[in-house]
Amino acid sequence: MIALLLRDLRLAIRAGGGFGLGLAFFLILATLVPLAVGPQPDLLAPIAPGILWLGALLACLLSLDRIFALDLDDGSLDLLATAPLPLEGVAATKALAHWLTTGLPLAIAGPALSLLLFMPAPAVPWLGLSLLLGTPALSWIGTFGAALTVGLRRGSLLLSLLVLPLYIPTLVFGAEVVRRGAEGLSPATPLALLAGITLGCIGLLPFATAAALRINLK
Amino acid sequence: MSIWEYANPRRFMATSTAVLPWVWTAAAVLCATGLIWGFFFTPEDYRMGYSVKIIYLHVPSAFIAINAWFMMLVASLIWLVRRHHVSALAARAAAPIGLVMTAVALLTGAIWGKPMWGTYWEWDPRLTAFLILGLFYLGYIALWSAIEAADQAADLTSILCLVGTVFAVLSRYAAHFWNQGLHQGASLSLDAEENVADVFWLPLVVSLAGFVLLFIALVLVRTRTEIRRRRIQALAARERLA
Amino acid sequence: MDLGKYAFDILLAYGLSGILILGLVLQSVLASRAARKRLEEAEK
Amino acid sequence: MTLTITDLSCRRGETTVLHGVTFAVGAGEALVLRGANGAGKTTLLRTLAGLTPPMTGSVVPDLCAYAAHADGLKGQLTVAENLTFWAHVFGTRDIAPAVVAFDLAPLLSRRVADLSAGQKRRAALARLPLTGRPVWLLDEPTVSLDADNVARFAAAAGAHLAGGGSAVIATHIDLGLPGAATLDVSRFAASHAPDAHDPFAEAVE
Repeated sequence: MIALLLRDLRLAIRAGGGFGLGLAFFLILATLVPLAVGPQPDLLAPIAPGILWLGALLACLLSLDRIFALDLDDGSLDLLATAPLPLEGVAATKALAHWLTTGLPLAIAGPALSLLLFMPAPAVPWLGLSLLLGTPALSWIGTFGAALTVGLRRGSLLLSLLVLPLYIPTLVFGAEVVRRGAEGLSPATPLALLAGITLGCIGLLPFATAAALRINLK
Repeated sequence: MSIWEYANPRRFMATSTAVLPWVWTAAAVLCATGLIWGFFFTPEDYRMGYSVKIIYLHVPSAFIAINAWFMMLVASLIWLVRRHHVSALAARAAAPIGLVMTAVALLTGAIWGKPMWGTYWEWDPRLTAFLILGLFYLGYIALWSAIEAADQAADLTSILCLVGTVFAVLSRYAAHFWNQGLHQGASLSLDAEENVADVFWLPLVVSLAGFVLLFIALVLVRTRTEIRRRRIQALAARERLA
Repeated sequence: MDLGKYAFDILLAYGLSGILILGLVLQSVLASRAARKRLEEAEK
Repeated sequence: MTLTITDLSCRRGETTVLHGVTFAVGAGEALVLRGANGAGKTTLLRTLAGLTPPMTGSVVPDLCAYAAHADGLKGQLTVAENLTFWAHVFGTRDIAPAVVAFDLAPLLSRRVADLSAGQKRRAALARLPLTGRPVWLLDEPTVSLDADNVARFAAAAGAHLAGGGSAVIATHIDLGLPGAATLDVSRFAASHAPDAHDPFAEAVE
């Protein structure tokens, strides 16, 4: 599984791997929002937590359809399924690779971009922490969605339709952490709930993902 | 005789043919009674005025919208565990009904909300949860229609239904957490007196029963359609082989 | 009968819901008929 | 190691394609699958590989190494990286014997995307010995190989058989493998009679 992780990471950073696309999208979104709603700090500051979380979520969504589709096209997925690795492990590894190449950079870039949107200073560390805790759930859920739609033509649009509703709890709790941080309230409760969702996703979703993969490979 | 015999498509078709006219009739009678009773023969609520009449549509449709999903969940589980085709097809058949009922619940809620709360839409947790439920129905239906191989579609949508249920419940709590809301508590509970007065409650129960029967009738009809479509597919596949 | 000041809202709610639900019923029945016809042809 | 298959039914999608498949391949033996396009050669191989569950009968897991039409190679990685990856996945560590068998030494540090079709095919087949599994399942292994490369492949397959391995190969050309038996899969074509597993095989009303 470590070999699979390393291969996926290597593929992501080689030419054409798409590493950084999500990050670039995140940056563009943070630039476009002030252009659309106006540059006044009192306008941007209250919506900054929501915008940044939404941006992270959409940036995650961008690269989901690559998770399994490329491996299916070149036959790697068939071979992985016949390998002595449990398919659940393959699913979890794929999700981890996706998080390391998409979610983690977003969590690091988020606090920097929050300056562009005049987010109150006390909320900035909470944004970083909530993204760090929340984006794994996005990757794991997304991997599940990618497994459901892997064999389909025009699967990526359907993938968004399936995955976005599943992202709702993560988005709500994630953005709530930052909002409470900005208002000086204690974000402990939503933070704990966010961590709970992430743990649940990491622990349980690979089984559903593997089941979906098996059905699609039949 | 085991209940699973109805899971055989042939058996299901025969039984549903016999039962359907009765279910349709009962559904029509109960719906008509409940709605007409509610619409013409109930008094004004001291607080909400005549707008309370919307309750006879709003509550039953919301009830069906939620329970259609539970029915799909149970049917999906039966399909995954026991591989009864009719079960998977019934889950598929129920989804559009759930979606329409969600739409009706939201629509009547919005129209009712305008005179009561002064706004068509409010990001109230219950309303939000229903909107999210509608999104789940959409995704489920979209996945069904995207996959051509019928058994594969049944498998994948069943898994989506299981996972989706967990996330739908989570979303419900998330919505509640996120905004405490102004929707009143459930209007139907065992100690009904406390929530809704008898004059409103009786026609509501009748109309609720009517909606449940309407749901059953629709599920039966739509499942029959799905079974016939499967049979057409099977015939087409045999023709290709021959 | 007099529905008071909410008459429009009530009628709108009943009207739209009626359209949606009757539309669903109609669609279900028509689809069922179409499937039965196609199946009868296919079985021959 | 003998691969014994008894009364296997295979399906593609929801239709049973093959029925009552029975054969045995012993150590050092090869079985060549014949049959027209769509007869079910690929279906049989995927079932043997454990990808498609059989309708009846059973297959032994983790016995077979499967090589399909698709190469399973990543274009952005070098040949060495690709092979090392598959070696790790299957728990073997040494890629050297496979490199020798398929004569890949000069290509090791080239990106797979830059290889010719034949070279790519060779690199894909070199994955088979890396699995350390005794039975190779090969689906048209010689597609896009020229005569030289076919000979090279036949030699590698022969070495695998000589070492006590076995192979099931769907192919149209004669590889000249020693001890190769031929099996025509159309013998097992599922009859068009109603299928007991499919409740929609008979009229529903």
